[in-house]
Amino acid sequence: MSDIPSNEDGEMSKEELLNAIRDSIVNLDFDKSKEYTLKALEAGATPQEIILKSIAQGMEIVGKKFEESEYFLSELIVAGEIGKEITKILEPYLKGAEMKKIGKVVIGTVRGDLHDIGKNIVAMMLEAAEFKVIDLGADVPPERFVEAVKSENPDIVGMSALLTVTMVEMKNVIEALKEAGLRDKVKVIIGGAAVTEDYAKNIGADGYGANAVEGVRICKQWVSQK
Amino acid sequence: MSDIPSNEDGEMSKEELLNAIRDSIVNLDFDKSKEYTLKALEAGATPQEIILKSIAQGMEIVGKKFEESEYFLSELIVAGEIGKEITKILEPYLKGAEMKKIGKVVIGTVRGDLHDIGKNIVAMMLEAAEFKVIDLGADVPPERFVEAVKSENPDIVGMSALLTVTMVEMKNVIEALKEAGLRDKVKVIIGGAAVTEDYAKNIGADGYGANAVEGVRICKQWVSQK
Amino acid sequence: MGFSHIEYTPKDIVFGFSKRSLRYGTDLEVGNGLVVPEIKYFPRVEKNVIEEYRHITGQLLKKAVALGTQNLQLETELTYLEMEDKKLVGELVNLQKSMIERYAKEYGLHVGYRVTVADIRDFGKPKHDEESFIRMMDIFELVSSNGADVLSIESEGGKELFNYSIIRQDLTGIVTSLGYLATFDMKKLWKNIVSIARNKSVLAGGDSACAFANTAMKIAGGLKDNMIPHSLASIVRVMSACRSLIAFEEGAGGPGKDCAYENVYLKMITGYPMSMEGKSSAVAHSSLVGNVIAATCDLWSNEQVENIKLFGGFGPEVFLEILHYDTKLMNMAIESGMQYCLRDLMIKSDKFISPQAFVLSPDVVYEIAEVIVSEKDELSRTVASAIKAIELMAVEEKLNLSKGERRFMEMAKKKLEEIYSSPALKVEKALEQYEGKVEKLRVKDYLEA
Amino acid sequence: MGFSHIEYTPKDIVFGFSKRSLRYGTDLEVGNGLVVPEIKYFPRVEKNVIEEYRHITGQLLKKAVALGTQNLQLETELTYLEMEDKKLVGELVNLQKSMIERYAKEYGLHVGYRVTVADIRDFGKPKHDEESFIRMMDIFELVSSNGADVLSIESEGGKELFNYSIIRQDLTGIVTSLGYLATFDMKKLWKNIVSIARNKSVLAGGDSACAFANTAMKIAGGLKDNMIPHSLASIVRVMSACRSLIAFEEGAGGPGKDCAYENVYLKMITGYPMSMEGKSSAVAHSSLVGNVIAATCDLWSNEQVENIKLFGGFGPEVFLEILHYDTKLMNMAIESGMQYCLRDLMIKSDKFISPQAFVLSPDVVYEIAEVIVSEKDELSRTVASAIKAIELMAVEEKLNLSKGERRFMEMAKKKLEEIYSSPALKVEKALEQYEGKVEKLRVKDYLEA
Ligand code: B12
Ligand code: B12
Repeated sequence: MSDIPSNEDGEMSKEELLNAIRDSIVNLDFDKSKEYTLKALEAGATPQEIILKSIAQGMEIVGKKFEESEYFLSELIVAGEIGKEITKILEPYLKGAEMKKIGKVVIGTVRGDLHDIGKNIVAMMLEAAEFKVIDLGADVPPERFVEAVKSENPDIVGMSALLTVTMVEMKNVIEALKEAGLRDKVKVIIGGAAVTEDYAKNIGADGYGANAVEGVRICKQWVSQK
Repeated sequence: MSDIPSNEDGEMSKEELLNAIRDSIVNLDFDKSKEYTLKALEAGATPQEIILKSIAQGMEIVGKKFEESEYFLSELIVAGEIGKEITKILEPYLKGAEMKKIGKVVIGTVRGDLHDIGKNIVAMMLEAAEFKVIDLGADVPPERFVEAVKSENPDIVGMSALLTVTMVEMKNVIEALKEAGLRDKVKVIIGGAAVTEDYAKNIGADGYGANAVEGVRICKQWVSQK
Repeated sequence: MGFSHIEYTPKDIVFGFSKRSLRYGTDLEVGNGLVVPEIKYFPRVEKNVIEEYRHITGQLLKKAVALGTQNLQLETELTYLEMEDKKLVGELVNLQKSMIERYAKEYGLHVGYRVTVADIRDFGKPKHDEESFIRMMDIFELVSSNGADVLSIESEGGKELFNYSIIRQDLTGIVTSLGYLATFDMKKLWKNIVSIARNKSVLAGGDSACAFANTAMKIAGGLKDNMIPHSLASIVRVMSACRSLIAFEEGAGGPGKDCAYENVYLKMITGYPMSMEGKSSAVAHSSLVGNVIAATCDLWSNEQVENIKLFGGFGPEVFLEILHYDTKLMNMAIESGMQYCLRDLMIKSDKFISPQAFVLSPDVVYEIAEVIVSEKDELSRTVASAIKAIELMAVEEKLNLSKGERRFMEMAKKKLEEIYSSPALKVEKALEQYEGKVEKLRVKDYLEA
Repeated sequence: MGFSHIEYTPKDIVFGFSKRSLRYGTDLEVGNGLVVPEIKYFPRVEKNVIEEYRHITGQLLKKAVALGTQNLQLETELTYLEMEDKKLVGELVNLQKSMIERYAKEYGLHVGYRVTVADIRDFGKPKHDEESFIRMMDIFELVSSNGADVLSIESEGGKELFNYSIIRQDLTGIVTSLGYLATFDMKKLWKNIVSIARNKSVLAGGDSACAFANTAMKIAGGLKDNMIPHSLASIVRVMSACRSLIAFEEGAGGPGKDCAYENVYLKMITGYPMSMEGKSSAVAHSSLVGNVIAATCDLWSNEQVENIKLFGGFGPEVFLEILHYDTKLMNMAIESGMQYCLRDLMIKSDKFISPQAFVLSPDVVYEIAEVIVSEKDELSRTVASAIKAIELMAVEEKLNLSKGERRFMEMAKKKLEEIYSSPALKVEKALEQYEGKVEKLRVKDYLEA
C-alpha cells in the first residue's frame, strides 16, 4: 500500500511507532504489528496509548475502507483479530486495568444444524464491536444454552439456524429458558437463512437480524438502553 | 360421429326412439334430443324409460368417452345440461314422482372473491352426479351461507376461494355456522387454487377437493355414509 | 379500427425490437434493441401493506445492483383490498417511485414502473356498477400523479357471458362476449384511460384479456387434460387479440401488459413494444407456450410471485434473478447479431406441441393478423380470425391433433362460418336467449356505454 | 491421479454431449445429444415424510406428462432427520422408484433417479465419527437396493479448517483444507461408495464441494457486496475442482452432482456427463454464473425447492416447468445444429461480469484443467491451478476488477507461489498451528483414514 511509509529499522520516535502499529493493522500484517508493539512499549508508550492511537485508529481506517468498498469483510475480521493479538501482548502491562466490554453475548447454532459460518461472522463482528462473546459452536442443544446463561450471565442470547428442520429448536431454547426462570434476564436474538422476522415474533424472540451488521446494530441498541 | 345412426324421419319404434334420444345426447344435439323425446312420449315411452334408457345411458357413454380422453369435460357438462332439459320436458308426465336426488349442496365463492369458474364446474359436476345444488354465486358473505343452510337444510356446504386475501373468509363462514348452531348439521368442503388440504384442516373444514372430480367423490362418499 | 396493415413480416419481428420504441421512467428504453425484465410481485396479506411494498421494492432494487441488472421494470398490480383505500394507494405508489429514483440516482439504474388497476366493477349492478368505474378512473389519476410510468388493466367487460360459454364450448357465446360486448366496454374504458394518461403525461400501456384467454388456457391445462379442447383455448386467444387491440385503437401506446399472451398479435399489428410472460411465469401460470412467447417480447415477465421466503431469497428476488438471466441471453444474442437464431429456437421449441403454441408463432400470427386488419368491424374480425386459426391448425399435420380436437374444430368451423354469414343478426338473437340464462348479464348496459 | 489429459477442446465441449454417455433408470440416456432436466425438492417438514414424497413424486410425474417432458431425473437429497431412520429411507426410495416405474410404463417416460446421502459425520468426534460413516455406507447400500440409479454426496472432509480460513482470506488454510485434508477423506469415502455401487450395479455419480465452493460463493454475494473477494471465491471453485475430481479418480462415473459448479472442470477432464445448476436454481443459490454454467451441462437442475404452494402450483412442479423449457431450448438447438451458437451466447452472457463466471468459461477452464492434469499430486495441483486462475484473471482487462480485488489477487499469488515452492512442508507446518486454533480439527484422523 503506497500510503503507508516503509518504516526503516533505524531510530523511530514513539509517535512514529504508534503510527507504524496502526499501519500494520491496516496492512493486515500481524508480524510487523507485533514487532512495533514491543518497540513502542520499549520506547515508553503506555498500553492505553497503543490501544487508543494504534488499535482503535487502525480499526477505524479499516472500517472506513470497508465501508468504501475498498476492503472486504474478511479483512475487517482479520484486522480485528490482529487487534486482539496486540491486546494480548499488552495484557501484562495493563496490570489489572481490564479492557472495557459493552456487553456479553452467548451465541450458538441450534441442535441438529451444522451451518455455522453465518453464526461465526456474527460472533466475530460482535467481538469487533467490543462485546464479550461466548461461542457455544454448532449443533447446540437447549440445555447448553441454559447452562451458559446460568454460568455466564450474559445480556443477550443469539441463535442461528439455516435449516427449516432445525429452526423449531429455537423455540425449544426459549421454552427451556422460561422453564429455568432465565427468560427475563436476557434478550434473545435469532438469525440465519431459515428464519424470518415473523418467525422471531411467533416464538417470542426479542429480535431478528437479517445479517451480521443488522444483528450487531440491534445488540448495541439493547445494551445502550440498559 | 360415424357410430351414431343417422335416424331417418320415417316410422321409428319406441326402442329406436329411445336410442335416438340417447345418441343425440352423445352428439350434444339439444334440438334433436328434444324432438325425439316428444316423439318417444307419443310412441308410448314412459318418462321412467326415457330417464333410464336414454338419459342415463347417454350420460354413461359420454362419461366413458370423457374417461377415454375422447370427449372433453366441457362436453360432459353440455350433455348434462341436455339431460336436464329433457327431464324438464318429462316433468308434466312424471306427475309428482320427483326425481331422486342423492343429497343437497349449498355452494358459493367467498366474500371478496370473484373467481367463480372453478366453483361453477364443481356445481355442475355435482348436479351431474345427482346432487341438488343451491349455487349462491360469487362474492358471498358469511351471512348468506348461514341463511342458505337455515332455509335449505343441505347436507353439504361447499366454498371456493382463489385469492390468498379471501381464503380467510372460509374460516369466517365456519365460525358463523358455529355461532348459528348449524355447524354440526352440515359437512363443509372447500376448494380453489388458493387453499390446500392443510388449510382445510386448520380452519376445521371436513374436506378439501383439489379439483372438481375429487370434490364430487368426497361429497358422494359423505352422503353414502349417512 | 385504426390499424389497417401489419408492421412486421414473420421474418423480421423479434424480441427487443419494436417499430415504436419508448423511453420513460428513469430513462428506460424499451423496444430499442434490449429486452427488459419486468418483475411482478404479490404482497403477503397478513403484513402492513406499506411496509410490505417497502420490503419488496428494496430487495428488488438491491438485487438488481447485486446482479448488474441495469434495466428493469417493476409492476404493481393493485389488489381489490388496496383499491378500497385511495390514500393507501397514493402512498404506496409514491413510496415505490421514490425508492426507484433513489436507486436510479445512486447506481444509474434504468427503471420503469407499471401500475395495474384492478377491474373492480360488478357487472351485475345497474350501469355495470358505475360507482366502481369512477373509483377506477380516480385511481388511474391518482397513481399517475404519484409516480406510475405506465397504466394498465385486465378489464373484464363481457366476462359474465364468457364464463358461461367457455365451459360449455359455446362458440356463439364466446364470440358475443369477446367480439361484441367486450368491444363496447373496451372503447368506453380506454377512451377514459387514454385521456387520463395524456393529461398526466404517462403511458397508457394496454389491457390483457386475462379473464378470457388465460382462463381458457388454465382450464385447458396440460397435454393430457381433457377439460376443454386446446384448439378452443387457441381460438379464444386469437379472438382476444381482436378485443385487446381496441385499447390501442383508442390511443394506448404500450408497453402492452405482461399477461396478455395475445400481445404477439398486437405487436405485429401496432408496432408498439410488448411485455410477455412464459417460461419463467410458471410460478403463476403453467402453460404450453413457455419459449415461443419469448420470441417477440420487449419486456419479459414472471407474471406474479408471492413475497414468501424461499431458500435462495424471497420470491420476487428469486424471479428477478431468473428473468435477469433470461433477458441477458436474449440481449447477448442481439449484441452478437444472433437474435434471429435464438428466436427461431424459441419458436421451434414449442410450435407443434400444442395448438396454443402454434397460434402464437410469428408466421401463424402474421397470417391471422392479416385477416384481423382486413375485416370491417370488431365483430367480424373476431369471427374471421378464429376461422382462419382453425383453417391453419387443421392443415398442419405436425400438430398431431387428437380425434376429439379434430371433432371440435370441425364443429367450431361450421358454427363460426354460420355466424360469419350475418354476425350482428346472430349475436343479437343469441343475446336475447342469454340474458335470462346467464347470471349478472345486463346487455342493455353494454350498448349504452 | 488417474486423469492425465483433457477430453475436450474449448471449441467442442457443449451441453448435451459427453464423451462417455450413460444409460440408466427407465431407459434414460444422458450425454448423448440431449439435456435432461433434473428436479430436486425439499419436503415440508411438518408433514408425514412418506406422504410428502408421494405427493411430490406424483405431481412431478404428472407435470412431466402434462408438459410433454419425455426425459427427466428426480433427485432426492436425504435430510439429516431421514438419515436417522433406515426403515423410512428404504420405504421412501422404494415408493419413489415404483411410482417412476408406473409412469414410465404408462407414458413411456425416461426417468433417472438420484439419491444423495447426507454427510452426517461430526468431524470433531474421534475417528471423525466412525459410527456415522458406517451409517452413511449402510444407507448407500440401502438406497441402491431400493431403486436409486445414481449415488451422490456432498462430502465435507476438511471443512472445519475451511470455515475457519474462508472468512479470514487465509489461503494457507484453504489450500490445506481442499488440497490436503479433503484429499484423504475423499479417497477413503469414494473407495467405499464405488465398491457399493459396483456391487449393486448402480452409478457412482460424484461429489459436490458445496460445503466449500458454494459457501464461498454465497459469502461473496452480489457484485457490490464486499464480504470476501470474488476472485477468492473463484480460486476456491478452481481448487474445489481438484478435490471433487478425486471421486472420479476413485472410480465414480457420473452423472456428476448438480450443485458442483466445478463440474465444468470435471467434464473437461473426465468426459463423463455432468449435472449443472445456474439460472433456474436461483430459488436456492443466488449466483453470478446463471447462464455460463449451462454451456456444458448434460443434466440441468434447480438445486432445491421446498414443496410449498405457489400461485402456479407447488414449488417442484413450477421448477420442473422452468427446467423443461430451459432444456427444450437447448435440445432444440442441438436438433437444429445450433448448439455451439447457443452455448457461446450463454458464455458471453456472464463471462466478464465477475471472476466467478470467468473461471467457469470453457476456454478458461481448459487452460486451468491443463495445469490440473499435469501436476504430480493432489496438493500441488490445488495450488498450481489457483495460481493459473489468478494469472488468467489478472491479465483479462474485460474483467474490470476493483482495487480491492487486485490487491487481494497480488497478495494471493505471492502466498500461493510461496506454498507451491514446497507445498507438503508448508502445509504440515501450518497444520501444527491450526490444530489448536480451529474448533473440531483432528488432523491425525485424516492422515490415518
Ligand atoms: C454452505 C452450506 C452448507 C455447508 C455448511 C458449512 C458450514 N459449516 O456452515 C454444508 C455442506 C455442511 C451444508 C450441509 C447441509 N445443508 Co446447506 N447450505 C449451505 C449454503 C450453500 C450456504 C450457507 C452459508 O454458509 N451462507 C453464508 C452465511 C454468511 O450466510 P448465513 O448463514 O445466512 O448468515 C448470515 C445471516 O443469515 C445472519 N445470521 C446467521 N446466523 C445468525 C444469528 C444471529 C443471532 C443473527 C443476528 C444473524 C445471523 O448473519 C450472517 C452474515 O450476514 C446454503 C445455501 C443458502 N442459500 O443459504 C445451503 C442450505 C442452507 N443447506 C441446505 C441443506 C438442505 C443442507 C443439508 C441438509 C444437505 C444434506 N442433505 O446434506 C445439510 C445439513 C447439515 C446440517 N445438519 O446442518 C438447504 C437448507 C434447506 C432448508 N431450508 O432447510 C440450503 C438452503 C441449500 C439448499 N437450498 O439446498 N450446507
Ligand atoms: C381467470 C382468472 C381471473 C379472472 C376470473 C374470472 C372468473 N369469473 O372466475 C379475473 C380476470 C376476473 C381475475 C381477477 C383477479 N385475479 Co385472477 N386469475 C385467474 C386465473 C388465470 C385462472 C383461474 C381459473 O379460472 N382457473 C380455472 C378453474 C377451473 O380452476 P380453479 O378455480 O382452481 O378450480 C378448480 C379447483 O381449484 C377446484 N375447486 C375450485 N373451487 C372449489 C370449491 C370446492 C368446494 C371444491 C371441492 C373444489 C373447488 O375445482 C376446480 C375444477 O377442477 C388464475 C391463475 C391461476 N393459476 O389459477 C388467476 C389468479 C387466481 N388471479 C389472481 C389475482 C391476483 C387476481 C386479481 C386480484 C387481479 C387484479 N389485481 O385485478 C383479481 C381479483 C378479482 C377478485 N376479487 O376475485 C392471482 C391470485 C393471487 C393470490 N393467490 O391471491 C392468480 C393466481 C394469478 C396470479 N398469479 O396473478 N382472475
